Amino acid sequence: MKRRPSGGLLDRDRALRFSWDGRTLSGFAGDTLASALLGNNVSTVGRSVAQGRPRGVMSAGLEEAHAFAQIGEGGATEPLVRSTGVELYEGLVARSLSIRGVLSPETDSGRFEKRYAHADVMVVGGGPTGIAAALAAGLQGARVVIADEGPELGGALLRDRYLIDGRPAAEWVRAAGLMLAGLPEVRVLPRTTAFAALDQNGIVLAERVSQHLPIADRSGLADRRLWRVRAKQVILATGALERPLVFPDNDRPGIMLASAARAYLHRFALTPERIVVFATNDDAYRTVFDLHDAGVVIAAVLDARDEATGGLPRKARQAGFEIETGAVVTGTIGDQDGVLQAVRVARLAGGGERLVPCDLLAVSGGWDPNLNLHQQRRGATRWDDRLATFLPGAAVPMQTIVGAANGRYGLNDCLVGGREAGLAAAAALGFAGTVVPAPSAGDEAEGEHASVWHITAPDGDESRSFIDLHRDVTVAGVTRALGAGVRHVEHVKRYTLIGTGVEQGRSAKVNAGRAVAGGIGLDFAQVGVSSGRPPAEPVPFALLAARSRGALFEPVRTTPIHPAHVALGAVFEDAGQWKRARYYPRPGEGMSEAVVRECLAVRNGVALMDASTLGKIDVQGPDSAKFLDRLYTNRIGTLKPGRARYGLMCRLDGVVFDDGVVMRLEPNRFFVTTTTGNAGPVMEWMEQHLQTEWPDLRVWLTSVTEQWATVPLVGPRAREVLAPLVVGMDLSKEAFPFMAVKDGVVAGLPARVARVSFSGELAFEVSVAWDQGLALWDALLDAGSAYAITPYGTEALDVLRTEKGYIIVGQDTDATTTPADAGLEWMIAQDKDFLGKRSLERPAMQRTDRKGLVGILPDDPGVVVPEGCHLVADPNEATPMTILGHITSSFVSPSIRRSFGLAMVTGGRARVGQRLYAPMMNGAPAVTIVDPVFYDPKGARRDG
Amino acid sequence: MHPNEHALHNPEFLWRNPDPKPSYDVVIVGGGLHGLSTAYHLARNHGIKRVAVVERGWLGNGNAVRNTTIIRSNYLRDESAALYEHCLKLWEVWTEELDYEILFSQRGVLTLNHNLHEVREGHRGMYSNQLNGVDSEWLDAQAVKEFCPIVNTSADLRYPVAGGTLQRRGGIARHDAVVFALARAADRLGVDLIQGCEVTGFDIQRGRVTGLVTTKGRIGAGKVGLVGAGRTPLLARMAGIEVPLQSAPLQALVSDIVEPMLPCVVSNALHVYVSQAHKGELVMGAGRDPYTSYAQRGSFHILEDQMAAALQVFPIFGRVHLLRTWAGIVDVTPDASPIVGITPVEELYLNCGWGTGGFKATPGSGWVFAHTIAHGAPHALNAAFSLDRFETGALIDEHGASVAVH
Amino acid sequence: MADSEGMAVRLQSLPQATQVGFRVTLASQMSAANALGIPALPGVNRFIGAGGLLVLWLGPDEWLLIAPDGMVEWESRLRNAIGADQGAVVDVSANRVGFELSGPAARDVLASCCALDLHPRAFGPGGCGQTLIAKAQVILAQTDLETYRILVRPSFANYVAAWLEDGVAGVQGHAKADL
Amino acid sequence: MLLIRCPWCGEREETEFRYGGQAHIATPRSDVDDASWARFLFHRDNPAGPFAERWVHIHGCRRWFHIVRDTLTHDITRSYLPSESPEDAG
Ligand SMILES: Cc1cc2nc3c(=O)[nH]c(=O)nc-3n(C[C@H](O)[C@H](O)[C@H](O)COP(=O)(O)OP(=O)(O)OC[C@H]3O[C@@H](n4cnc5c(N)ncnc54)[C@H](O)[C@@H]3O)c2cc1C
Ligand SMILES: NC(=O)c1ccc[n+]([C@@H]2O[C@H](COP(=O)([O-])OP(=O)(O)OC[C@H]3O[C@@H](n4cnc5c(N)ncnc54)[C@H](O)[C@@H]3O)[C@@H](O)[C@H]2O)c1
Ligand SMILES: Cc1cc2nc3c(=O)[nH]c(=O)nc-3n(C[C@H](O)[C@H](O)[C@H](O)COP(=O)(O)O)c2cc1C
Ligand SMILES: [Zn+2]
Repeated sequence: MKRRPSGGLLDRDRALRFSWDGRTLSGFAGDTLASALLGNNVSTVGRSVAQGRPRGVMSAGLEEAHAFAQIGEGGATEPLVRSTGVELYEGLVARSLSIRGVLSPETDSGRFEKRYAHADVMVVGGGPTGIAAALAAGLQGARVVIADEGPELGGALLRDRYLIDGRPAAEWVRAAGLMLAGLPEVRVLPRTTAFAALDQNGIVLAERVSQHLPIADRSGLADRRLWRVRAKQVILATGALERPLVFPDNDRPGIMLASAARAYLHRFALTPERIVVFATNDDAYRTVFDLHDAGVVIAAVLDARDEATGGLPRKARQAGFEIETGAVVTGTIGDQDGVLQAVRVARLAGGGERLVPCDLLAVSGGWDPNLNLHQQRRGATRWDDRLATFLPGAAVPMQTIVGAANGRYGLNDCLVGGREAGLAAAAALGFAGTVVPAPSAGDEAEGEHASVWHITAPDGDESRSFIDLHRDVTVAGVTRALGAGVRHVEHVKRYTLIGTGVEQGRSAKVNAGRAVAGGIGLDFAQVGVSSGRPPAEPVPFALLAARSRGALFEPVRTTPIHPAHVALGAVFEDAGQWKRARYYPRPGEGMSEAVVRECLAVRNGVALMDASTLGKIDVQGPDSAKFLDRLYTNRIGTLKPGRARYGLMCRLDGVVFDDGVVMRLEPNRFFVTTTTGNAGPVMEWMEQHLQTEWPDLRVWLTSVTEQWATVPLVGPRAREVLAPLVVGMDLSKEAFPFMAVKDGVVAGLPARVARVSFSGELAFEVSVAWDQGLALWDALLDAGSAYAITPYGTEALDVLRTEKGYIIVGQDTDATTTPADAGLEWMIAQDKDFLGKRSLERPAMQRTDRKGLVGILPDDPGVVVPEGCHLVADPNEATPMTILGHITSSFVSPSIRRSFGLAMVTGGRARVGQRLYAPMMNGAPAVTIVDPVFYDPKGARRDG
Repeated sequence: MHPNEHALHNPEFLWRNPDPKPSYDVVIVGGGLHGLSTAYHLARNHGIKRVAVVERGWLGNGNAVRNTTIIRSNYLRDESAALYEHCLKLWEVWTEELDYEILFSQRGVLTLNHNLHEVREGHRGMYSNQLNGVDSEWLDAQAVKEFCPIVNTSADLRYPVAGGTLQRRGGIARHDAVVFALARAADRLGVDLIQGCEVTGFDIQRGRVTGLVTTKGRIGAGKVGLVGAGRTPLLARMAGIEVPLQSAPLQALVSDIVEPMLPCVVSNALHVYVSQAHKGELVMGAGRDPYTSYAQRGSFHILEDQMAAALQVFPIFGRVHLLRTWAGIVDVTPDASPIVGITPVEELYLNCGWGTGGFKATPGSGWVFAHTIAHGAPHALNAAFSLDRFETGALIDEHGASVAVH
Repeated sequence: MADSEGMAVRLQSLPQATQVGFRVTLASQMSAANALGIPALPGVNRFIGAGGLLVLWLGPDEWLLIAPDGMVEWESRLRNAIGADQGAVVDVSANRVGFELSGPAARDVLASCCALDLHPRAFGPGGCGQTLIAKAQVILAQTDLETYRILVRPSFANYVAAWLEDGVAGVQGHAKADL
Repeated sequence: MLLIRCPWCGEREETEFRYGGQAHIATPRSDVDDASWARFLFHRDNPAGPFAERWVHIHGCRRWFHIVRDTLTHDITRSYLPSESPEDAG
């Protein structure tokens, strides 16, 4: 095509250079990549996927089925971008694609952000219909969002020469745009595509914020923005998409949609020399008029209909154009590069062919309302004979479809329909404001649309008659599918791949359905088209992730003592979202050395750890004890104020859910701790039962996990370290025994002190207000310095508690473990009901061959058998072997100076004394099954 | 492979489109993968000639064409490992047996572990797999990088990659081709595939099923197998059986096609799994929606979260485009293991509950279910997967193996 | 945290305060209000500021009192007013920290990470809600036309601040991508 | 992606809630037989159509409540308190 010296919606003062496959070309501001290529006489923009045929630009918008390019450089390289939607910018780098996109490993500096928005009325589409709708609703005072994928409002009016109120439509668009901009509650979003329609009128938009700007001007701006709109009413004014026709060699560069030919003229000032127009409906006659007026030779006007009686054909005849009705294109001829040179023309009724030379063939097979968003909501469609297409069927609640999207192709219809929809949507929400008169346009009487879609190849070879240009699927391909016995369009899609490309069958689906119907002699209305799904337009992954990347991806939760751990050089582990200190290596130490040192400090001296991540729940009310008795497997109600008890909870199915310490602070007030991972779930579980099962109980819960920072001070010297820090708190064994709780003051801080111990050593667990946690830590460290107080981490804790045979829920247990399996049958109160108890009575829960917790001692005391290893009786058995259980915790114990661990094995403690093997790729170490308590079985140290 | 080439593998003939006969020895309800596989094995392994598959829509319209096609057998429990490994062995011979290029590709399934807990569980699974004769190996972060260089193994990540377990024999197959291949194979063995035929009721006399009420009329049946996946609760209710299932949406998505770069990579902690289909599109899945639904669409926030998660592991995918999303309705059991066996109704058999992970089971599911139907009693491989385990409490918990569903 | 000073929006940390959570039966709600010197406890999605106190609705039987730092006596005062059998009162002063986001663009910043409709027709001064900022639960209260308070658990504070700062950078046009 | 009306706080995005499964399931006495207990633990209705279900406004007011949602369309027709029955709710 050639660029005309003037005209179009281009800024001729701003010439832009861009690169195409390494060549530097130029265009103007206002161009798309597609129009700029056409303006540079690049008619072949890529090769077809399967057959390698040359392909050009076939549309000027959303219909595009072939002209996809790879754009950008480095980390911003974006594959498969529709070149009819890429606005040209200075320095744009674009490449034609060799089938697949190529990704860049470089870092992408583009910012993709997200915005939530709420609207009374969301209007999708900024053509005449959408503008009229937004204006009407906006003037009523409604909160309106209107989005259009183009750079400016106008839709079809930008490509056509309509009059509104007797003046060029562009003037109305401009005036309406100004009015919209002046309404404070209206948000106009150009360059914004609605790509997903969700339940309850959630509309998701992709805004191109800076993609059209030269790279240098983008800094500080988002590349794209994801809008999550919730709208009370949605108006779909998404227009209609023109449909191509199927005939031999219908895929050459130089063949384009009739409306696209007008768009390239009116928007981009591009014209061919000689054009053939081939249509099945009236609208394509606008192409005849407009291109003729622009000086293009109209080589032929072919109308597949037997008669063309609508207003536009009549006008064309009056203007002296020769219209051939019942005439069709039966083939095309290309030059050595495959670019269109001439078309073969014949009458549908038969007879000879003639050749008509031309450099552009404009085709129009009719119009398909753009209903992807409606289909995403599972909105129905129905076949319409007169327009030979699918129109919206039953409405989706709170959603209206208007204008060309609703099969109303007259501009006046669009303007009136849009305005009425806008008014109705606002009125439904109770708005009553200014009503401006409707603009009007004189609509031509529209003739019927022919249902012709395919011109049979005169030589019977349908392998060059393309239905899906993107996936290179032809009529022959569909025929082959039908021959295989396939009947349903969805099967045809999957057999041929029609509609599975980037354009998702927008231009191919209806013709594919027709091919199927024709092939098996069924009514097309019944055959239908394959389904539409989100997104309506492809969007980059990064847009959906938006800012949820890097530091914003997910919270890193830390305790108030975290800075101290960092300063001590702690190595951290992730426990859910928390960071916990795993161990504190000193110079020259690896993990095992550090852990041994930390363990020994606990056992022989004094040590402290940060246990602030434990979940904490304050339980108050006269029925608290009754409530906790229903939750825990063991009795809580008998607990005396000032005392604590280890508690265990099951799920309803009897599986161990969580464990923790329950403290009774006052007769009607408890303080419950949970494992770090279950802080939320236990709170929810409790709240759920109070609200839904036992609303009669007067119990109130408050999550206080982050009200309290907790530091266990542990070891035989703990009492000595703590003593000088407390005032009026008797720490003696008699006054403050194991499992007692006291409120008081520690290091000048209001504190709660509990004699609980997970390590089996003398321990005082001190809790203070969260924001005083660090002060407490420092004070304890300070007070302990004379005793070589040692911070210890979760790894040492794990060793210490394993020595005591204490389980960690989720490590030594899994989703099948009952309390008895975990060796905690003593915690099951027989004389009360609790959640999960009934499930424990089922036969499979009572079997004696269930897995049970045991200890293991490897034969070789220097070998730590890895956690997760499975145990068998016969290490030489062929696979599949008879697996008896697995090792759940496994360490070296500094206290018993050898490797040891815990395991779950069938039969549990009945196997004590047996020798089992842990086969791995490199050997099968033997272990002896022992009782799971390795250290201080009587608990004398803990109680000390 | 060339993006369109696999369409060319489709053979000239797939199936007849017969009208239903008045009665069959066995009628299979549900023309998904498991229904087709059952019918095929009834004819192939048990010589039962008069078999029909009745399908309310088109063959495969349910989860068969919606799944992300990950195939592996590295399940935790012994019963599961035996069953899924049986399936994997069949996959290894299926292209030949079915005489159809189903593009089974053993490119490996790598499950990433991000924290100590996951590493421990990963090892537990690996060791149990090895003893069960299922291949599984541990890769540390460095080996992960070598196996799949585009995985981000940087220690700065919120959830850095600590390592992972790899099943090299795992992989993918072309889902549509498997539907076509099985349907063709069953059709060749004389099975009537009756599409557009919805079962709306059962003839049950004195506790025994004798036929089906369908939208194509009554069809007599000596035995009936229910293989309705997500719609099983609706079917079971018609037959008066209660099933412990939840029907919930599970989404998946594909990108436009990019240069090949990827085996199958799963991250449970991040709730995302990615593979690359033969054409070159990235295929990605995430968690299921929590609620009951038959609407075949999922929630958008799951997409957003899964993209954020995917870009943690694969920052290179930032500008790849989301091309299409969809959802299937999966039949989830309380223990994440299937139910394959007899029911309280005589000669009515049930195969369901494969939930988010039954594609990989297609060959073996049909194999054992055909056995169960033919003999009126389960095969050793599916004996534990009975309906009554929910009453006795003998569940086969596989939640760990299917945290991120695939 | 550094204050983000810019054209249209400002984010700062709020000083420490006494916070007391209370859950109370219908029967004792008036007594609680009397003790707080307000005519009634605030209703759904609202808060009341009176005499240096803020009382925020958190749920149908749950409110949060925010008083100047150090006024711990509010815990016992409220407990006495409510009565031991009619509810629970808990000192939660350390359980949440606060931010204030103010300026004409404050609402836009929140729209980058919070799905709540904060349009004056839907929310406005006196509005209060528990909701999410990105993945963190917060209490959001609007104190005047252009000022919001955000209360969040301390372990989520850095994360929420990072989101808000990113939102501020976004509206101020000096955003970074920093992945 | 649902928009759910909490009977207390009003309409909020699905992400603020947690699903609680079928509503109006009574906990049986603990002396029922294993079959009835299994039914209570595991069997839910899964209707294709309106379904009364429980949700909790976990990131908001933390109240449990019920809605009636159509499992075919995801349309939500009612939102009501646990103390109400699906019929008498408005
Ligand atoms: C998004 C997604 C991703 C998945 N990813 C994987 C994966 O990576 N790996 C894996 O192994 N598994 C995966 N799965 C699971 C897998 O798809 C299913 O477990 C498996 O396909 C179920 O078996 P099916 O193919 O027989 O089911 P379906 O194809 O659903 O078959 C059931 C059939 O029964 C028919 N039917 C129902 N009711 C009636 C009736 N009344 N009358 C007649 N016919 C009826 C249905 O129409 C349907 O065709 C995934 C599933 C989904 C949804
Ligand atoms: N006579 C005919 O046969 C015929 C056929 C079709 C259209 N028309 C003319 O076209 C015009 C139709 O007006 P209209 O306003 O209904 O449609 P339109 O085509 O003018 O406008 C629709 C707008 O919606 C945009 N859009 C579509 N999908 C979108 C999405 N998902 N997100 C964002 N934007 C999206 C498009 O870019 C376009 O700008 C009238 O002038 C009519 O006369 C005539
Ligand atoms: C492994 C796999 C790969 C797919 N690849 C594509 C693809 O390249 N293009 C496409 O449009 N759809 C692809 N799909 C999705 C299907 O088009 C379709 O969405 C899916 O089968 C569900 O059907 P429905 O969307 O009609 O409900 C793929 C699906 C699967 C399971
Ligand atoms: Zn609420």
